[in-house]
Amino acid sequence: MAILEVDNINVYYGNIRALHGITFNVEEGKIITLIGANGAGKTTTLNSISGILAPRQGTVKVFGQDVRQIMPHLLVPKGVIQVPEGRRIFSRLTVDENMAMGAFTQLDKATNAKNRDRVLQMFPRLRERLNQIAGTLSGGEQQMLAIGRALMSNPKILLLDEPSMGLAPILVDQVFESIQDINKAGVTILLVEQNAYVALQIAHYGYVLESGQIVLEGDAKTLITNEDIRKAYLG
Amino acid sequence: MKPSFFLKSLAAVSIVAVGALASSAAWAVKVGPVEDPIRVVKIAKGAPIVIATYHVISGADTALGLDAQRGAVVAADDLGNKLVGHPIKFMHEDDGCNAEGGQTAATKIAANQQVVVAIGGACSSATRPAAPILWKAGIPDVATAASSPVLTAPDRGPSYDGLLRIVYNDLWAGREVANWAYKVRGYKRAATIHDGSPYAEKLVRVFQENFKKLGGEIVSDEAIAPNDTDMRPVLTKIATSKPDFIYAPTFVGATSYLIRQKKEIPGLEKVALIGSDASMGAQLMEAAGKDLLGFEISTTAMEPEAQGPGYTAMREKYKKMFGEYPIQGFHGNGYDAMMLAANAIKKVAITEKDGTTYIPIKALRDAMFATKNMQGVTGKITCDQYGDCGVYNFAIYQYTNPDPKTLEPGKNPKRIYPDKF
Amino acid sequence: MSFEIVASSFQHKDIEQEQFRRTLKCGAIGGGTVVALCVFGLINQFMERWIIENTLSLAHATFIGITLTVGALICIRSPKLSSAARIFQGFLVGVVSGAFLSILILIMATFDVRHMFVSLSPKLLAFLSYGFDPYTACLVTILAGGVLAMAGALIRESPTWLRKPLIVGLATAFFIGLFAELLQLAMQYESVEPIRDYMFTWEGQTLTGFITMFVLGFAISLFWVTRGKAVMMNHRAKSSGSQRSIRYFLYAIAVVLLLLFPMAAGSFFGQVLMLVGLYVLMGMGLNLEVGLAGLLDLGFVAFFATGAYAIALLTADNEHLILLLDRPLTWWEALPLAMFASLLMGLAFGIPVLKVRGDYLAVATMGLGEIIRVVVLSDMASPLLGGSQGLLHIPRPWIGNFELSDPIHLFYLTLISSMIAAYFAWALENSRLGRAWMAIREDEDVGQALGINLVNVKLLAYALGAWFAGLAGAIFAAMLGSIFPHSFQLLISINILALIIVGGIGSLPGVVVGALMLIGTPELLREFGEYRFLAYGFVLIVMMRVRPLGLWPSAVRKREMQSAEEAEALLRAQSGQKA
Amino acid sequence: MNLERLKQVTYVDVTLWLMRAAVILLVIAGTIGSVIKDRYTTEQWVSMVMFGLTIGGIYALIALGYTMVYGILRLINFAHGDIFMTGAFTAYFVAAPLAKSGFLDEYLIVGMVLISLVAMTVCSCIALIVERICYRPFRSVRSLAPLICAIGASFFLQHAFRGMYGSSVRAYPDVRWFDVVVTILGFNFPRIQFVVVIAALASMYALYLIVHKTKMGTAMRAVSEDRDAAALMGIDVNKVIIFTFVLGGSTAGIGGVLYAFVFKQVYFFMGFFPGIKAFSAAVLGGIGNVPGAMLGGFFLGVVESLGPALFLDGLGIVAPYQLRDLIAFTMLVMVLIFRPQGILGERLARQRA
Amino acid sequence: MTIGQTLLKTNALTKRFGGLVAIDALDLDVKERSIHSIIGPNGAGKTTVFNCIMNFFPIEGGEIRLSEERIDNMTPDRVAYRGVGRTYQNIRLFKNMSSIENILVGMHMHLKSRWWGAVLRSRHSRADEKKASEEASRLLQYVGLRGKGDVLARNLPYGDQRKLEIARALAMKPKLLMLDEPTAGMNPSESLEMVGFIRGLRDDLGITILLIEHHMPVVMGMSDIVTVLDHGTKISEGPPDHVKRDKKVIEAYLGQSGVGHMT
Repeated sequence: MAILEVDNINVYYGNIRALHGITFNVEEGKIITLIGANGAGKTTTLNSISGILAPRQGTVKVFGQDVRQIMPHLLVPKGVIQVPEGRRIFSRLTVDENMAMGAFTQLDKATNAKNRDRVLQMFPRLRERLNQIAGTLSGGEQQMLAIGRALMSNPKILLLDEPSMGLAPILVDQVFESIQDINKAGVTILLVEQNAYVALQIAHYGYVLESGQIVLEGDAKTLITNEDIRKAYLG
Repeated sequence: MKPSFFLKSLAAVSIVAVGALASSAAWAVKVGPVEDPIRVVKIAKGAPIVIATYHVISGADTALGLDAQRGAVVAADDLGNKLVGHPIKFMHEDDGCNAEGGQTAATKIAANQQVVVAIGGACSSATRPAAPILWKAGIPDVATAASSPVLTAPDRGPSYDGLLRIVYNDLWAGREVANWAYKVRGYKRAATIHDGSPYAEKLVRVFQENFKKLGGEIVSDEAIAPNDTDMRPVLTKIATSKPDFIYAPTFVGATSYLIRQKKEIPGLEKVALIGSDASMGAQLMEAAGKDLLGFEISTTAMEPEAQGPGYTAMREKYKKMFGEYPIQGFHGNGYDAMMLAANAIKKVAITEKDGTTYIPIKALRDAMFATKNMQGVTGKITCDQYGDCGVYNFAIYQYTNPDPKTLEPGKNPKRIYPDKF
Repeated sequence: MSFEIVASSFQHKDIEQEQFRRTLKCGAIGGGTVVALCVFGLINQFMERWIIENTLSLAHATFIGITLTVGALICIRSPKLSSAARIFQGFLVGVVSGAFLSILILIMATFDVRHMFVSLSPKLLAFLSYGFDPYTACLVTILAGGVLAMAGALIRESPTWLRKPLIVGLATAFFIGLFAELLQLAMQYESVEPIRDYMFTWEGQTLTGFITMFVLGFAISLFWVTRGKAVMMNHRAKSSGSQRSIRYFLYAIAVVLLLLFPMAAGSFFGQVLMLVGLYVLMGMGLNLEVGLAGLLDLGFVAFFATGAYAIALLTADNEHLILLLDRPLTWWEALPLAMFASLLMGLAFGIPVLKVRGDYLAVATMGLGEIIRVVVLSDMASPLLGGSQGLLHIPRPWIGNFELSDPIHLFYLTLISSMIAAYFAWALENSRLGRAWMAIREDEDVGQALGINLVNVKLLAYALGAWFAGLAGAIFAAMLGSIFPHSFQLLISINILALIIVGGIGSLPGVVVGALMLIGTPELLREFGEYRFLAYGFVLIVMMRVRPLGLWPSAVRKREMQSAEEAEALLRAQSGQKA
Repeated sequence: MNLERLKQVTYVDVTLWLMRAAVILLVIAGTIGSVIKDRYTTEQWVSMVMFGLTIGGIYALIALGYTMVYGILRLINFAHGDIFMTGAFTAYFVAAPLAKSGFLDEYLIVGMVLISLVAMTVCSCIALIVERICYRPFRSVRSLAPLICAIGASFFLQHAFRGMYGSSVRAYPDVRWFDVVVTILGFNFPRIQFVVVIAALASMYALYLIVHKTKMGTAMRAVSEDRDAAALMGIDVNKVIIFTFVLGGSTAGIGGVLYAFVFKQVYFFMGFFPGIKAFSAAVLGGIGNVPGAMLGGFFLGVVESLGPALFLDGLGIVAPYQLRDLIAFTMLVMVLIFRPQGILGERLARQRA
Repeated sequence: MTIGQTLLKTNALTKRFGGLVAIDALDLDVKERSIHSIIGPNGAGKTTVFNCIMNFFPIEGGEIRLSEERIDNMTPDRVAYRGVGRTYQNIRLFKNMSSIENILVGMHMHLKSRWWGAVLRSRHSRADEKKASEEASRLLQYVGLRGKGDVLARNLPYGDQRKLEIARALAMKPKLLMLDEPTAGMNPSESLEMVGFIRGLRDDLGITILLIEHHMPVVMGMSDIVTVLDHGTKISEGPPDHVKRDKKVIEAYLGQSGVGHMT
């Protein structure tokens, strides 16, 4: 079942058209990836879904409901949360406070505690640093915190924007392993990545974006073996 | 045409023109049946007689100017809003209490040749550039609270010929306080505080000069910023110099802070604080509260018998018209300025049968300067040749009750000097 | 903007309920404004001012104007309704507005609130109730509100050819009435006396004058609405060359009129224009700092004061005369020295704050400006600077045997100076230095890494800006003949900054427009002195809301903004707000 | 090596060093001068410090509003000083009848709470209106518009209140209990001074708890750091900003009431200078930093109170108290030049990419 | 190509932020006419090295020399005068100025006209201006932005912005050009083009290039020397082939998966 439907959206920045009729669906329980170069429109697509950008045409439906009728901050309690590009953790807050912010819309204390345990279990490094100021964490730990923070909201759909950015390849592997684990726990994931190779390795299905358009789509397995892709994105 | 010829003819024309202008200036102006060396204002039947005022009515010093302006309005009301058969129309301008504001306001007033007389300048800095502009346009000016000596100094020059003022000269006030303090009270050590306003600073300087001349000592010469609220440090400093009394001719705000905070300063409990009439009135009583008891001000006598009997009635009328009791001490001056002008106008105005009124300005100016023993609400007003019409019957008053409702000059504040006039 | 879609889709609720809320809101806006005007005491003042003598006061006109506006407003706000429904809704809005005022009348009639709200005087009550008893007055107010707002709606709903002339006619007559006094001042010539007497009395505009003006405005507007298009088409059809020559011709006429106006209109207008000119001059200076180099400066008044004080010290014949001179200088001799002194003051400001950026810079310069003011006023400096007693006896400039004594003469001096300043600004903008300024405004670090010496470039901005302020100060001192520290308040700095922003930052014509708007207009409304700053504040807010780029934005800024729309959209999007 | 460094020294550095040296020298010379003159007794010094703390506490309360708004919007709320005025001025109309009826003397705490509540409500409402009109429309556009708009709001507020309540000074009532002089360690102080300092500290502690221990407070800090990321976490940014303005308004309201009870009078222009001073205090402590505002407020209050006596008097400057603002502004400028991050500054020095 | 003597040299360069050591005693030796790359994981201190050389902030220890002259205590504009130009990771053009104006700002230090010259419109300053704008046009053409001189920088496409930024740096006529991730956000074919372009800079103009890059193919393809940083310390240095095989590099940076698609 498609829990996220993006139907022919067009987004403009002023008069510049950033997206040209993007259409795709996300099936429940899957990892879907959008790959493409910088400026291809990946983040714009993601922002349109999370409601902070409003497409001029087209619709985005989450669980069958039009996103445009929901204020962006009300999307989070509906189960959609975005981990923004560049992590964007609150570096002057402690790790614990960061996680509390992720659970901002989650009013139930018991659920909160459960989620917190789950996240700390998944990222034991964070448990050691609960009271540390988040800005002092290393890059990898920050990415874990960013994902952990998002998980605190108990999402059904997790929108990940470039989780590999700025991480040493060795850390990228770790982060992507965690993403797979989260997915296995039942969270649907929409993954936006420049690093096509790693993204396609864990994804079920992939779309390739170029200049605001989807130019190619297919099973991750097929895409990874696609000659064009290999040449264009894998070098 | 040869240029030389052109130039010559141009020169000739200019000479004729200039000559004509000059002679026209020298000749008297004749309008209707009235002739006057300066100008004549003609007021058609039913047309209003225009009185201009300029005061500070915006910004931090608003209360000062607004009070004087309202005084003039009350006076007009007392006149039935009519003068020599014409309705009074005010033209209120704002001078912002600064020189350029005074100049702009005066220029605007001067541009209106219907204006008979101007009332204002509550600030000396605004009045100084304003008065010459007004007089150049043939408008006499009665200042309401501008007390700087330079305005009526003998060397003030012909451009100030049209300026009078219904407020005392700082020179007198400072001198009298010094005399009284030294001779009557026997104070030898004086501390002074001013707030950086031209008024207070000048008063303090004059006082210091006279006090020293008499043999007294200025043990502390302090100043505060006009917006200061915390006077305790400066009072503490004054306390260390052990003065016999403190002379602080500051405005209501600062004075009430001084009064309230003085009692908290060890060593000053018994030291007298003496203000000026800048801090006279209900406003201060309300602001200073019960600490006001015993506070003394040096001012011109204010009892009905010393000044106009009409003061109390005027005050009530003020409250009725503006919703609050007088907000400063200069409403009486505004009132009297208006009355002085009105009296002079009555004297010189010539109304024809058709209802047209003519007011010769030179005559008006002279009539104003010739005012003698006019009963105003600030006292009996007599003008000298330099335009000083302010009444200054030096007196010292002491507040005996902090309730603004009990304000009744003579009783509260009670006159303690001189015993009788 | 794409957000409107989002916002409008929210209003999916019951349309009727929505409409009801809208009516209430519009009514509340109108009623609230009227009540506020009463409470603030403006109506008390407006009562005294006749638009039509003894018939229609400014207070009436304000009430009528506001009610008409809300009536029209509700029509604009409810595009979905039928015309009749809109007009009825106009009536309702008027009733709501009237109800607000009625409540005020009842309160005033029942309680004595004057000890708190000093402006709610019996006179105001009498004015508001038209001599009726309070309850009747309320009824009348409500009904009158309804009818007037309905009239507003009607005007809004009427066809364009009728509506525009109607509005223009009313506005013309209103403004002529509002400025009756000033217009009379400008009409003090024998030749125009008949017109003057026909139009005005000293109380205000005559009824015949009002009607004449209305008809005149109506007719001209009608002509424009019906025929104007043809005229414009005709104009457009001409070659661009002839269009340009027409434009230049119009410019030339405007310039000539500007030059002649103060002479014709008399010294008050001369004085006002003179002040505007001074602010333009200072605005040009500050524009170099803020507009080009991006150095926010709230202490600009200090440079102005330096110029004025330097002139006073060098030329005035009194005990404060600088000791090195054996005679006072003439104004012209002192001018370069005064400007140099300001320039030095600019450097003295600039050096300490070189590393301070943005808002902090504004605050730091404000602090420096205040330091100067406090020092000038203090007893400490009074032996030299005269303290609060100021410096007196400053001579006016002479040209040959001609004394520049009248404001109008000085206005021309200011005008010439402003033109020089404008030329400077224009020439520098397109030079190596101007580019460097713009570069550091955009990105200081990058500019420095490209070899721009920040110290020199910034100091030049301060120094040149201060230079012009010093010139303005010198003229100011000559204009007044005496200067006092109270003329150099923080307010001046705020005024200058506000005027260049309201005019359009970085734009030279903007400086002029801003000065006319913020300095000229308040001077014309001097008799509302008590409320001048209320209006000033209001205008600042409205200006920034309606035209955040200023009245006459510079071409560069406009270009920026057009292309920056996308950036703005992006930013707004990212801040996560929809409504 | 040192020589090479010296070669790079410019006239700017020299000027700055001279400035710094001059200020320090003047301060030291003045202090020595004062000590030698020995004009003041210990008791006088102590009471001056206490005055300073009193006014400083009020500065601090106002400064909190500046600092919080700056923290979250990166904008200076120029109208905040006038917001402070609105509350104190309006509360007068509650305080005066309460005092007249004897209620205030009888039930001091209830009365004070009532008065403070009125002031807080009014200040918060006005703060919200200012936010709605002057800040929200420009929230994401980097321009000078909000600055000018806020300056406009400041003028508007002053003169609207002048028109409404009149231009006269209104006197706050005397409260018997406040005026009692108490003796501590042999020094005498009026009770009101303690009340102000304690009330200021208590309000600030409460505020600290709100900002650091509640979810809304944490959200405030989160929004102040990264508004977009906060929005993505489901935080309603609008609500947080409104909350901030309400908090700032409330502290200003408390500050206004305390100010009114210390100085006993209110009028329409009263907000302007305390506003500027409080803003200086906020900068002094490190703007955007709540404890910094506190510290800056007290510091400024004390220096202002002691300064003229300690530095200027010793130098033999005439009428030093007139120059009190000079000290405040000099301090502000020096801090901005030499330590722009303020006394407390950023706790975490982190380079932003 | 001929690689010359040392142009830029850092000795035990150390930079701390608070308690965090961003660069720890780094020795760097950039030879004249070489292409020298710095690679390393994010947060390794690569951009910090650039900022230190440019002297955007004071360093805590060590020294930086350009052609034997100490530059570590100079203001950035003086460093620029000595011939160091740079670009930025996140493009920092003067976005509200046109392309040509951007380049003219880059020429700032080579222009001689003074403000009074501009005001008086002296012949000299007019000639200077004219020459400068001609040269700017030439530069635009060189980087492939011909005819886009009047376009505001913010309106240029991403790739063009990168080019304009390089053009602006070239306008300074630098001896050493520091490029911070010049191919970030480019697709492989664009990257390839950029490689050729950078090579051209070195070969045709004789400019020494110091480069930060993430794209391994780019780095390995054109560098003469590669320096690998991790946590502010140099863990490896040498020709690309050498670095690629360095165990330490693989462990710290490339990771197992990285090795796979590095070539």
